[in-house]
Amino acid sequence: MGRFAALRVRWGLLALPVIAVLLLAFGMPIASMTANSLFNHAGPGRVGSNLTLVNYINFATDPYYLGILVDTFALGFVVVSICTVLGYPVAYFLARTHSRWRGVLMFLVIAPLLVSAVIRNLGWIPLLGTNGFVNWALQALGLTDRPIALVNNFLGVVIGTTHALLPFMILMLTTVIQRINPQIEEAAVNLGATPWKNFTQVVLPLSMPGLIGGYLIVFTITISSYTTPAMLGGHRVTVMSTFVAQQIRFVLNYAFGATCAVVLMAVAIALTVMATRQSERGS
Amino acid sequence: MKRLLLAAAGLLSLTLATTAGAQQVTLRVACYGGLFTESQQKFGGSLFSTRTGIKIEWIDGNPEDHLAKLIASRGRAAPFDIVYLEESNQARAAEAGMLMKLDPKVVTNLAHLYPQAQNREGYGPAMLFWSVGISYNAKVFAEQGIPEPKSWLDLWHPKLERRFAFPDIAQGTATDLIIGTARALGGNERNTDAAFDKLGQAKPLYFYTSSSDLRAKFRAGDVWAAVWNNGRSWGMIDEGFPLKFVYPTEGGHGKLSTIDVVTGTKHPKEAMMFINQVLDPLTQLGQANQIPYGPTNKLLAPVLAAYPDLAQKFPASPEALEKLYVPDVKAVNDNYSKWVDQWNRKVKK
Amino acid sequence: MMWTLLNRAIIVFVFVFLLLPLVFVVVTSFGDAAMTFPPRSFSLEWYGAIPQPFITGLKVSLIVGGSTAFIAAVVGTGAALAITRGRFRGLKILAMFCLLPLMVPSLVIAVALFQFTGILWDIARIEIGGTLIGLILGHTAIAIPYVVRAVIAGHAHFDPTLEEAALNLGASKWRTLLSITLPVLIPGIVSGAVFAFLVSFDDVPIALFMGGDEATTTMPVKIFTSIEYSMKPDVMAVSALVIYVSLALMILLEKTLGLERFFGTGRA
Amino acid sequence: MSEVRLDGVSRLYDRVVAVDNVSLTVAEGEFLTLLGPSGCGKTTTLRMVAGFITPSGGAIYIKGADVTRVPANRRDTGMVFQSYALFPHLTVQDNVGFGLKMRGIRGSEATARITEALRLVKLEQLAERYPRQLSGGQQQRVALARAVVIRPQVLLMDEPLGSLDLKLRQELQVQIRNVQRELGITTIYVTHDQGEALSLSDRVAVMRDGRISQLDPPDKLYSRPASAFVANFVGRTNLLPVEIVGDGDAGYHVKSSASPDLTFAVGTREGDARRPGERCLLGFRPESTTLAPADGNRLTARVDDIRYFGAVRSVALTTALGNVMEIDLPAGAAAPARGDQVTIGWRPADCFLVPVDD
Repeated sequence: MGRFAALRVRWGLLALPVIAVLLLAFGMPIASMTANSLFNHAGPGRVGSNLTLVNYINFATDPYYLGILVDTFALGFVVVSICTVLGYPVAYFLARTHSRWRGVLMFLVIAPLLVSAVIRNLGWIPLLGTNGFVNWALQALGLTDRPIALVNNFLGVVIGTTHALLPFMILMLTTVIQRINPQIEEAAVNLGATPWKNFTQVVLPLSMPGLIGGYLIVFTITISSYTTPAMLGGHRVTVMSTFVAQQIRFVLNYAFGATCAVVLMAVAIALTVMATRQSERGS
Repeated sequence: MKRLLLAAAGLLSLTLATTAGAQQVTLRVACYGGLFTESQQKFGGSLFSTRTGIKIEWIDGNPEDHLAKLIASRGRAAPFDIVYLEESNQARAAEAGMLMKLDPKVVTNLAHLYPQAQNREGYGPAMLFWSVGISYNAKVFAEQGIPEPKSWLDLWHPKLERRFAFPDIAQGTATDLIIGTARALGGNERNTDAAFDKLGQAKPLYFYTSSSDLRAKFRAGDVWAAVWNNGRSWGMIDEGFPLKFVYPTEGGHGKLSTIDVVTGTKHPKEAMMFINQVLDPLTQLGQANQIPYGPTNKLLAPVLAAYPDLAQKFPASPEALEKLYVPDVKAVNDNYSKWVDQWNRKVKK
Repeated sequence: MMWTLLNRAIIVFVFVFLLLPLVFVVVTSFGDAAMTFPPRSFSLEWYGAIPQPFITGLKVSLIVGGSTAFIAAVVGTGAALAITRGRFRGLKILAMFCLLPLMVPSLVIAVALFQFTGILWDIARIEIGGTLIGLILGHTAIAIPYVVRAVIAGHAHFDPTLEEAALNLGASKWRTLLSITLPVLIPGIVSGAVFAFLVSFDDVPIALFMGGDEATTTMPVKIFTSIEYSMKPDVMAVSALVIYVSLALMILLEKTLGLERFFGTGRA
Repeated sequence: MSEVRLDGVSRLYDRVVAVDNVSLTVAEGEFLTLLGPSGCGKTTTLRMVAGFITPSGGAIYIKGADVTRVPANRRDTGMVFQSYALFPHLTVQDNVGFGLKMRGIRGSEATARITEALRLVKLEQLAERYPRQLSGGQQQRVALARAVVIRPQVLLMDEPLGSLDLKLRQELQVQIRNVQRELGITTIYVTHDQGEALSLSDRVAVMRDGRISQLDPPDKLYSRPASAFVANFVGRTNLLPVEIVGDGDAGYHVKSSASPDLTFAVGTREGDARRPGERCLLGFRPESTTLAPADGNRLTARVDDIRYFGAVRSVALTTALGNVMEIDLPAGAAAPARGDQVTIGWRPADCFLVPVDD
């Protein structure tokens, strides 16, 4: 850390603006919401004045609520896994290619981010419908003989979320793979490693730190995403964010909505801390 | 002659005064959005602005979100001056003290509304009537040999599995589905356990929140039937789509859309003037012609009688309204959070 | 061989997958109905018929997105420098705090922030709900993590001797910071700012709660609320317009500065 | 039987020729160096042997088998990279053992071979370390051990000492040569450092613009370069434009092109026969030149500058013919002063003729 000692600046002071903005726009609001979770529900839109843990006890003792948490994490893991499997070859290609189309392809990767999530999901709904384009294409290719339920269920949420987060994963992985000296891979191949072995024994372990970073960002965004589960799940899929939205927007149970939000937040933070520790230990 | 001149001068100065004074006044109106906001502006807002010089700004959103905002703001600084709600959210907003009672001297059109449209406690009235029933694709039903739906329970027909849509619990229409099912099974608003068991066995394609999305699914052939409202159904029928909108034998549901002044507004009088405009026969007729929801101003009855093609699309008279079942809003609100919970656990899966 | 083929298949699939909804938006913007693909007939009429509120919404989105990107870039860069170079207690907590908004659903932030504006009003008579400032503040909170991450990543290869050289040549520390340190960090800052803009441009929940009148209704919110009642290809036309503009902007950036540095993945 | 044979191998990049019709043969146990300036195609040639680049034309044989289309991981070559290319996530012994693992060699045999390879490069005690804990020289020794432990048919080295300092480079040269001799392993070595090429190799192929200019043992390359390019690239050379006058048993007689009165004797007949009247370049090395010679070829010159190098003094001169030249004098000998007029000379046996055309 002393590497930048030459410039005698009190770096800590530069953090003051960010602390101010985040406290005002995030820290204090979340804190007051967390406080809400510790009081009883006193009717629509009213938080009571009795300090209690009853909201947390309700959450922890009801298999239904715990099930939502489990489903949320299942969604996170599925999306992260698909993003990795699909994103890795693309990231590897982008990191290693010398094609002059690389810039264009890079742009195509982030292009979906330029379209509002609302529009993207609107685009998916008819594409994935029973009589939609994708089902038509699958049947024309002879891959299936009857329409597959691609939307209005868990699968639809997975497709939409994967689509939204794949660009993040690809960008992250491309950065990491680029930092791996290509000669290291050549050395492995030269020593007899097949492409698969080269991947599993050399490239993958070396991209691990970045992969963990990408995992975290995709995972946390997935478990907290709202628009896509709401639009592509056909309101059949309940994840923590849609449940929180329902409690706060429709049931107007601020106390319990806050409780669920705090639980989600706490678990996400705990996971991040664990993963960061793990990757620090690994390197 | 002198008196006439004086009166004219007084009227002129009054007009000038309102116009000059109104330069600063902008009313923020929370409405439903899209085509509905467009027609409210076209037939109400622009007329109102021309007459009074008061500017209208539309804030679009679901009634549920408007209510959430109202409740969250708790009257500190009103997020908007006027709000379009549904009967059930109106009751909740009123209970929370977020709505103002109207002054019949300003909202003179209140006197011309059907009694069903009046609010007993003096809050905003219903600005239109609409109804909930079953919409289905008659062409596909005939091809597939599915009998025309007569009861709410006919949506459970095996051939309709994954081919029909239910409203999501976030939609006001979902409460009609719950109550309708309960009544078909011998229950009512306060006795819905059997209905939830039955709803839990249903296999809908999905639960919709957006009417536009449902429309598209009807068009694409993904959805063959849905519990839907009259206005949007007739919109499709008028386009030539082979849709039919029917009331089940247990009775279609009558529904009210309300308009209110928000507590804490800086311009209560102007807001009430605007509501008066919305209740104006001209505005109501324009609205009914654009999206077929029923006017609540009884002065329009003779006009509608002259246009039966239009009048058939909505409850156009108290008699028509009386044929519909109007659920007890208090029971709905009392049970709402319990229903959401049961819906989550039993229906949504 | 199988491996190579599978790889290529995945790459092609990913690009098709990523672009399909975009193609859908562009194609249907010329079509006859918003939710039919492929359309049965084509026309340009929807581009002429984009309703004024969408255009206003687009302007609001650009103002909010631009301001968010700017503020987030400024305060985020400061935070990143403090995290990478500072030596003080609570450094790790600061780093965690800066990334925290990523882990909280933006809907939760939206509701919390909206409720908090009431408290702020009670305490200080400051009204930020329903104002542009409130909206920008909310978006800045969710955009800061992206800037901090990008700048920290860009800082990883910073050569401290550059600054030593500048000081050695007689530059003051502030001069060095402005004319050496920041320019070297620019790619990271810009890529962070681009992400910040995208985050703001894409957000619905915060804009829904913090927005109020026309001047604070962003385009996504306008679209989100209008589709309940109507879904015409004009929604697609305005979205397609956004795609064209960003495409043109990206091509311009590529021609002038090179695109790669903006994604923080440029080759060494 | 030859270990490695390149038969008319070419490689194009976007229609630019990087390697142009290169043919060469490396004998079993031979240490062959590809030497040339950057961009001459030497690394491309080596990487084609390794299989990282597919030739655009021609064929490559290892032990008589055509491997032109064989993927790199099945070629059985061991490569040492300039950047070391050690696996940063593996320890020294796991790095060395990587190739064995790929070949399914495990257990005690693998352990024994890893130990043996590390002993060969004198790094047994560092087996548990990670590459980042090693110095550059140690890392390159690990890379060498990693390449030889699999007992490849060919050892390929791509400027392995390029990023090391001079002293370390010299130490490692000795170590590389020792390991190569001890294992008798056929080696192709790429470098741009002529000293390294001459001291290590059995034969050196000098490359230029994608072609082999000359392929000879180091002593022959140095004393009888085949072209002005080789003469200049391998060591320092003084060149004079000359014309063949006569052709005798002992060699040629030539006259200066600039001053026909000046004639020189060249005591070599190697290469193509040269006819009288043919123009070529007369070359001689700075260190084969003396001051005030008793006999042999002579030339008068003015001293421009003198530099001291310890073992020798290097004297820069302008000759009567106008050429700028350089000669080395033993440090102990009497040194001329700047501006002096001197006569320099060299023996006919110490000079050579190269064509003018390049």
